[in-house]
Amino acid sequence: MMILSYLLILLMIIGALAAVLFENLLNSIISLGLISLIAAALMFILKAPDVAMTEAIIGAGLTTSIFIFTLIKINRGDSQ
Amino acid sequence: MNFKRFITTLIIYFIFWLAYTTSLAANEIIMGIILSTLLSVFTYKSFSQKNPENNIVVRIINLIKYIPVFIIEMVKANLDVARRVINPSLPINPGIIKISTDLKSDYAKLFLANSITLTPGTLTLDVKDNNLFIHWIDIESTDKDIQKNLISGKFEDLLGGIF
Amino acid sequence: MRFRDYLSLFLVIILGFIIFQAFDGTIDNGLNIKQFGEVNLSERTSIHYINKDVNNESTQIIYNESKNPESGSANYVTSIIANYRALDTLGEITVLFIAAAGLAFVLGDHNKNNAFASDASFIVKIGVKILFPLLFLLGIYIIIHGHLTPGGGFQGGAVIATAILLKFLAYKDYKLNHTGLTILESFAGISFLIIGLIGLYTDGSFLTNFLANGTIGTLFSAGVIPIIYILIGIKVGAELSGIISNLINA
Amino acid sequence: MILLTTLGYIMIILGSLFLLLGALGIVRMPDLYNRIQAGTKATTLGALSSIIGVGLVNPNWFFKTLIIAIFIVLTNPIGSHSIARSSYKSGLKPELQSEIDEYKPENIQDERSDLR
Repeated sequence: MMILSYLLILLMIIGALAAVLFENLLNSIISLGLISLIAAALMFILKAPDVAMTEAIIGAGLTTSIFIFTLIKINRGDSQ
Repeated sequence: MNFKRFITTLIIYFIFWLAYTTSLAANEIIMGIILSTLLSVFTYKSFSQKNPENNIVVRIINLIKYIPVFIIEMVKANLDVARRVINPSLPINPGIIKISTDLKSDYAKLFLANSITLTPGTLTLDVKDNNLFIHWIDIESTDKDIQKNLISGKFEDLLGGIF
Repeated sequence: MRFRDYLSLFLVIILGFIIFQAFDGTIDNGLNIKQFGEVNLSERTSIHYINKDVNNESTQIIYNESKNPESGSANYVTSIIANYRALDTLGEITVLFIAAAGLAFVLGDHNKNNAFASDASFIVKIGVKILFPLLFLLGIYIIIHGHLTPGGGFQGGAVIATAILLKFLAYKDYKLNHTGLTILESFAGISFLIIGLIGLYTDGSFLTNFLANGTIGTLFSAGVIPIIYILIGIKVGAELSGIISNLINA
Repeated sequence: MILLTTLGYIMIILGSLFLLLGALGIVRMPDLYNRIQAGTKATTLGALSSIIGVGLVNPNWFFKTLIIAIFIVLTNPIGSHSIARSSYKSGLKPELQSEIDEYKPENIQDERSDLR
């Protein structure tokens, strides 16, 4: 279980770096969703299922979509 | 209010509630009945089938027949993927084809599309009216009837019986 | 002024009277809130907690059998969120409410078009038709079983908001009834406060568990905790759906 | 009981094997559509068999895992269809060896305005 946690943390770091380094904002948002998903898995390993559920639903689901809608709005404002 | 559709919806929701709770305590069952009744009052119109062709017994029998067919096809699909991936020469010959379906109801078309996506070598790109556009990994025939038989032949009758 | 304005004025006056009563030092049954420094803290933290005899309590708490244990909730995270630290939770949902209100203030024009130019494809539309009620039921299940299993108001409300997000993704013309959402939200918030005030009057501290706890592990147990969690679920679900609706339809 | 547990572990291992094959397929296939094909089938059966395996190892959870399986079967093909369709509409041409593409004339109307 320890090794799994370390692997997940490594993946999270990679995801965070990707979120910063991507040129396209959409890719960054999807990396953020990935980070939240892995964080949810880590919370579950740490025996906090309540937090894991919240993280999975809000972090990976709602926040990602809200960011994407915001991105749509920003792009629309640019083009006009 | 269509009573039959309402009851069907209620029973489906209640079965889901039982599976969510995995408990047969009286409290849970009472709560489940109350909640599924409330939810079906609001959603039975969009959830349930408008005019199913068969009665409920035939539909359930067809559903029971459909599940093993579906699972066998899914396992076959995975073996197929494995065969193609492991083979060093990567034997694929992809193309996008159009097949027509006789199914009328929306749910039947949805499940047909999903089944096609999960069966060997095919992926539904789009459904328009009575036509399904399918990405086929290895086009075996250009004849419409043979295509239809190969891709959707196994499911059409069963799905037509369910929905 | 319309009738609604009179009604709200009346409600505010009643609420002010209640709060004044609660802070009034002349009521002599021990329920009054004393001035700073005069309070004996060991009487104030939690009555049940203080009265508990730690040394002689050797009875084990058995799931589905023990009656009236301390907080009554089988999921101890819930007992902290909705009982011991319920005031914090009230603050949390207020924060969420302010966030939603700010977003509605900036973007709240519901007459504009959807962010999408057309409906989603046939498969997505019909799939959402099947998935929406099942996800909704899952959200209700998570909310109602907050005191038994992991999850609760926040998680279940978010699941319900996700179901509504699916509807928005699939149908271009889908619109939420914002008046209804506001009513649900206010109802949940006010009921939360009223439950807190009832606790203040009957047991002497805000948001105390004033109902019987019942058998631990059954659906109708843990006194006031499930009621609070259901209200939180309604509020969170309505607020998150409102945020999504504002973002998409603005 | 020991039989169920063994069966469950076998199913979990089989599921991971299918997931591995799917990952291999995603790496080896030439274009997006073929990759989705490999990915969808493998992840669906892989996740299905792992989750039902978990349900068999721990029979209390069996019905809950069954529900998860139903949701996976419903949503996974819808998601892959959505990805494939939107990439076709946004102009990603499939790599076709036999040049059969009967979807082409249909892609004029109802372009969904996605990002940009």
